[in-house]
Amino acid sequence: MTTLLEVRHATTGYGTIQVLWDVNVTIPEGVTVGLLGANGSGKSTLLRAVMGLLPLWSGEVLFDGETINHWDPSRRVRSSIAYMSEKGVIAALSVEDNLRVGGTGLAAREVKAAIARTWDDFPILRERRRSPAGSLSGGQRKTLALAKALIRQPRLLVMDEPSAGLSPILVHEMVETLRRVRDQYFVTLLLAEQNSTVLDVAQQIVVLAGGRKGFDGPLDEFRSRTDVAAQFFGLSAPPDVPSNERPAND
Amino acid sequence: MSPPPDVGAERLLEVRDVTRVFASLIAVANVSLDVVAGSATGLVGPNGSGKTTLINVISGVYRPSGGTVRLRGRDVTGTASHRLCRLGLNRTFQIPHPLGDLTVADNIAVVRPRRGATPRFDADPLEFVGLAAAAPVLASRLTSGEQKLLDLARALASGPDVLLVDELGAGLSARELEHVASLLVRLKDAGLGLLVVEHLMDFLEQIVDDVLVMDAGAEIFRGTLRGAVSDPRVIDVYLGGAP
Amino acid sequence: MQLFEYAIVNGVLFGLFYGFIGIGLNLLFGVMRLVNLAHGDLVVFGGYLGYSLAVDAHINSLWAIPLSIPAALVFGFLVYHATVPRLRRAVDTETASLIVFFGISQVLEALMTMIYGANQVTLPSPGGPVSLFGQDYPASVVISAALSVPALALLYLYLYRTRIGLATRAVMADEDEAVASGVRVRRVAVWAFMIGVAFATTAGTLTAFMLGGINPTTGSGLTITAFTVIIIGSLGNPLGTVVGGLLVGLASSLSLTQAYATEWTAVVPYVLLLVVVLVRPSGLFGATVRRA
Amino acid sequence: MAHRPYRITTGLAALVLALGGLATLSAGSADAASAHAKAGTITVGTLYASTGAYATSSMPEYAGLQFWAKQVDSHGGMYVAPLRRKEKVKIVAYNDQSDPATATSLYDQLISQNHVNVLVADFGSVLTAPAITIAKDQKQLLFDVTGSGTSFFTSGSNPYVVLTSLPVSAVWPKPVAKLLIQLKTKRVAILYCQNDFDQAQATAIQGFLKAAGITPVYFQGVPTTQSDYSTLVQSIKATNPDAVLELGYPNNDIAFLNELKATGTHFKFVLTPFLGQLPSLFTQDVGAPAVNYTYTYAVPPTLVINHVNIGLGLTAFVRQFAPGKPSTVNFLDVAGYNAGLAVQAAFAHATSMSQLGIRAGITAVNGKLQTLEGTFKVDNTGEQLGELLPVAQAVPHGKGFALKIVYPATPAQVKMVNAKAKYPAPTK
Amino acid sequence: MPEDDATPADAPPPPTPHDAAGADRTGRAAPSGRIWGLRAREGRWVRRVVPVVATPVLLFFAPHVYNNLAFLTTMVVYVVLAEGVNLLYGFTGYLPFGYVGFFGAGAYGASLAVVDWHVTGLVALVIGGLTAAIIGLVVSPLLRLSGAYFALATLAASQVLYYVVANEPWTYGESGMSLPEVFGATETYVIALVIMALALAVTVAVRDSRFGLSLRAIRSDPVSAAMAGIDVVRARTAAWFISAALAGLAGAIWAIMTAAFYAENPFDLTISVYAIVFALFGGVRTVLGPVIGTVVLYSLYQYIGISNPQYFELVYGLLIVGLALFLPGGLGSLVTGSAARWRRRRTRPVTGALDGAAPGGGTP
Repeated sequence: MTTLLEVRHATTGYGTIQVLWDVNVTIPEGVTVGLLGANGSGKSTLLRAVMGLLPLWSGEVLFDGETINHWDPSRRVRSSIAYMSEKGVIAALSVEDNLRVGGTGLAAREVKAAIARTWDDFPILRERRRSPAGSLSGGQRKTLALAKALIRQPRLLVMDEPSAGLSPILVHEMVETLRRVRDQYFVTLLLAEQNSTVLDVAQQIVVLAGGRKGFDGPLDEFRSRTDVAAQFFGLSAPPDVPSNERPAND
Repeated sequence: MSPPPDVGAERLLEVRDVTRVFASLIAVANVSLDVVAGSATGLVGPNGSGKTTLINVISGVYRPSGGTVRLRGRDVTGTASHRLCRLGLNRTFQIPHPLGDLTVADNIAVVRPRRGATPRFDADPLEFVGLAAAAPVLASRLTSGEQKLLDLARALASGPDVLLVDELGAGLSARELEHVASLLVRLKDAGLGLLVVEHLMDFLEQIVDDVLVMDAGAEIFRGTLRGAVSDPRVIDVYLGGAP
Repeated sequence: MQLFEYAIVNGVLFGLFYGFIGIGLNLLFGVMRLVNLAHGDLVVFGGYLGYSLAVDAHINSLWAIPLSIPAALVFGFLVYHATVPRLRRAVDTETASLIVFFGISQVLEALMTMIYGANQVTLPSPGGPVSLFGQDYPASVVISAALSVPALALLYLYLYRTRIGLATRAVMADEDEAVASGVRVRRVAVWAFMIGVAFATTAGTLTAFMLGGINPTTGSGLTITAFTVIIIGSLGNPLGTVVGGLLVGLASSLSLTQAYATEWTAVVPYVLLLVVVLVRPSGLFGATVRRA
Repeated sequence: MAHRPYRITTGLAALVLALGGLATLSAGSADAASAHAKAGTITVGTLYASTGAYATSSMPEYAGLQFWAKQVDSHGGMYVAPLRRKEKVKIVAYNDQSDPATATSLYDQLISQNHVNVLVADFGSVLTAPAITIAKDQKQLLFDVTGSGTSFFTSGSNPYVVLTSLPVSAVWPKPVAKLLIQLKTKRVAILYCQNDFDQAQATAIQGFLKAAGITPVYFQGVPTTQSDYSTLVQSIKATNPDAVLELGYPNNDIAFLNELKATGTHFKFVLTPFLGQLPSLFTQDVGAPAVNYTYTYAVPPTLVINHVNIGLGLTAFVRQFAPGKPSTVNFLDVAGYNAGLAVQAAFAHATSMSQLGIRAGITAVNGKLQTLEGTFKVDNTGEQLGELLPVAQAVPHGKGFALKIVYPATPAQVKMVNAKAKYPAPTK
Repeated sequence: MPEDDATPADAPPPPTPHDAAGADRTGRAAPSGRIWGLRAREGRWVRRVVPVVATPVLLFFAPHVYNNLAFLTTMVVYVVLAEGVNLLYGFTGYLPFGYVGFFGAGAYGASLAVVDWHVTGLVALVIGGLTAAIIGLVVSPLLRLSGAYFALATLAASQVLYYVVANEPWTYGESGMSLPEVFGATETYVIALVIMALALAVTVAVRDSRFGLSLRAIRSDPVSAAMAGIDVVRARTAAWFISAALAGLAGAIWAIMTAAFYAENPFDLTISVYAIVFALFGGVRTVLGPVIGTVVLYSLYQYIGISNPQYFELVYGLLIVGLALFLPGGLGSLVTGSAARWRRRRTRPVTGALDGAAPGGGTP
């Protein structure tokens, strides 16, 4: 299995506030990785760093073995790393325009084909193609966000809380959709979640707590170790590290 | 809400049938609860279940679309935040809201203390939370954990009876959580009434007497925390089926 | 009744022109939150270009419209790179841009005075009166309004029928999400800036017609008119600008027909602006309410 | 609370530095002043506007004044009575860029730093207003060229201001009213701009007409910044007037005439004030055919006055001021020159070199001075009463137009073609 | 969606760690103990009194250096305006483009009091200040707006006021205002200096008072400020009134100095723009920043205006562009910025609060 994405010693934060402390994550091609952690554990921050939306204070992001630290977000997106943010859609634009924004930089013909494919894969979107994305229901928005991220058939799809705000039934549907998408689009998924249901889709689990990496291993092992599960639910402490150190380069 | 821990304990906050609607979304639907002096109530629920909205309505950030809020028997529905603060209700924020351009000391100094009533808790707030050494530092230079403590200290500086604690624990390490939990317990012991929004169950367990579980804006359970984690409905919506 | 009809048609003609003046400004604000106080001066610069063509080169001043576009694009490109990246990094982009563009407006006024002198200049009328609905209107006004329509249509086509236009709308609606979708914001911004400047200069020749003439200080008044129009129609909403322009044009024109109101004509746009921002702070077509 | 005393210290240091800068600045201007105020010269301080709203009018006035100084110096200077000898004239001038606040400071600069002998104001009421105050405050004689604001001359006797050109706007339009009465017009429409100059004229004409039993059918003010006259013209047309008076600044007059031209609107009688002052600007911006039959005030150089007892007659002035290009000379050039003549007369009859002594020179020649603008006569507030302002009409002349005096009949000393008013105006 | 469970990623984007523009916003630790031979208590006294007294005194002697009182008085008037902008923009974050409206209101209030009611000069000044404050009350609903909307709405309001004054006969709108001599030129200058001292004192008071602290809290985070018991609307409105009254006083003394003017003069929009540029150039949220900004730029304005009028606007425009781009914090940031950098190297606040080792005192 080749390594698709590798995060080495990622350290970053906002302003003077450090959020991530030396996080290492390796994602092999074809393996769905679930990034779990409570609110504020640094999941979104790690994903933003992977996408180049937040510069690293130190550390490295490698894609296909090549460092991409100096790539801006659009270059990363165009180089097969798609991103589905928690918001995921541009509310003021129509469904179809959202998909076309997702296809920015592709040839017009490819976008057309990709949108046609989307209508087949997600018929609900076709029905609402002219509606502004802001008028969609929560589940439809997530579907649109996913479809938008898939437009350019990425190799890696980075997802921030695909289940956030969805009711339990819709969460199950989302899990099914993710499974389908993974197989149909041959895409590697990296998803950040705090809803354990979504774990079902993952093969490897990485737990973040307090901006540091905790557990990192196969799903089965995660399931079998109650302490790890507890770590995620915050029912007991994650392995502790002093948290009052300042950013090294401040 | 649920029976108060001591018969005759002072009812500080009474929330009745509060509803808040955003455009077409019902964020909070007919929620009622009481906060009693010297007790802590936990408010739990999955993301987007309306916990923070409820806190925002109670603390005067939003006006409720329906229902009433009473503070020590006085109707304070829709009262502006700064008045509630002076009447003895304060809060912390899920994302800390430090006054970043001000020093830590000024963050406390800016608070208008309550007039009249004797505060239930009158220790130096910075010393209480352990930020005394940081007094001359700009608040924006604090770590996010420290900023959360500063939020707490600033809320305490107004001498509240009722303290709304919005996810103070999120993002803290175990040791930090322990420290924060002990602070909240001490506040409760001092006679404050706490309403604590939190995801972290064992953190809550150290503090609260009972919990109210919300989903999609509505109450789905009330009772003890142990009762909540074994309630099938709660497990279903909150943990989504559990691992 | 005849007078009323005249005022309505006249108001629409002027309204279209106001929309044209405002729209470039709104594009800049919508995409980058830049408050371009030099907009009116760019308009006047375009007007002087038309004047040069008419007086020095003896060709129709309307040629200034196509001829100024490449110059405006180059100018926009240069000014963008000199200022915008720094402005975007500022703590408060709106305020910082306001000051920088005030400085640029001073520079432009100085250059125009040096090149063209301080006197008012007028352009030769493009022809005799034009009859519309049975009444005669000055050809310069009718032609200016008529040229505003395709210009506005072109911007509409840019925004709604091109790929970069889609990206521009995405950035205007939600910059973060646009970035996350792979939109190159810088490229979008450069083009928006250059097109905004080009819209200003192309409106210039028409301004000399509409206002009877231009001088180097005409620009600051135009900037204020343009801001009034775009705030009424909502900042960041190009189509709202057209409606804002029509409203201002109609209200001003109608107030001139009322005996007691003629001396208050100049106040009409400002009153309109105040009413709109106080009653509906986001403007008539704004999605997000901006309150303190 | 944090303590940052170092800020004050550095702040004060910067303030001291800035004051030091001021000192350097003043040293620089002191140099300039001493360069100008050499012994054996009379210094005349003035302002001009090379940019901004008043540049069009200010620059020709300044050119006229400079021409006067050159003329005087080419004759070995002007006679200064108290010194009993001729002195060279030096003009010290600053650019106020049409900004009254800057003008205030610069007038002060002329007095306090350059110690000029007399002040000559910049063009128009707005830029003259600050000079009036300073002249009163600092008891400095001010020669006001064209600033005829109603408030300048009403506050009792003020010996420090002398208006050298044009009567104040409240008496100026009397001939217009008389002509309208003579032509038996009944329905008069008056559209004026809301500024001191135009408002005063409009009110004066309205008063004269009402006294003759004529109530204007249209009497409206518009902002001076008005540029869209289309709806206004339609409104006026709706009143079916016999005569239309548009009282504005040059830009307003031009915009109004252009609107008539563009819509092919024809009125029997149209008057605009600035056509007479700036005929070449109107030729350029409106075009001769559209200007034809428009009425205006006749001023030099249209009004040719050669019977003078100081300086050049009009014909000679035009020839020498712009050799070979007489058509470029306008009224404001004449007015600037005329201000110089007033200065010259004042010094020639001054009783002492004090400001009041110089003012006494004006009193000595008051009513006796014949210049290329006519009889120079001021009252004790400094208001100009003497100069003529007949009404003229533009009539076709070759490719262009000529201005012919239509009312009142020209006085003897004026060499000017009289004509009968063409009323109603023929359609063009 | 209401702000449930947002991750830090959704927080307003703070400046990146190495953002130069944000440098002066961080790291303001208080040096303690003796500084430059002054103990903290003395230092505080010096900080409060010296700017208020020393600045007018220094300027009082300026006529001995450069005896152009009209220039100096106008400059002092601009200092007052720049301090007023400082109060509004620096302390509350509102950029008042139409600030000139208050200036004009003060000018006309004072002038009409002199002309129609024949009051004495000092009473006229007070009336000027009050007129502006009343106008401030009338337009206070504009405080609901923010950013560019606020800036441009105030501009519109000032224009409406201008046209009212220019059109109405009772304001002598068309004939222009003409005042008898109220104060002599030197007297006028001294009074202007007193008004400036007042403006400086107000700024110092606001900076150091609980009210000023409240304003800074509001600017930093209105929601937190409200939870600290601050009446956000009232505090903002109070700052607005104070600022309006200062501009009114400035307008009044300007009117008395100018004596003859038209409505377009005191309502000239460039007055607002210059006051804002001067304040920002010197640095807002300091006391002396606006003073230095005004003295330097207005002197330069006069100097270039006299020596190189043809290049004046060009040079001035380029200067403003350069400053706004390369020195966004104003001249003051040269001083405070370097101090902040210096302090940041030295201070590393480690509170230990979260180590759980020493949970501080304070028994409930």
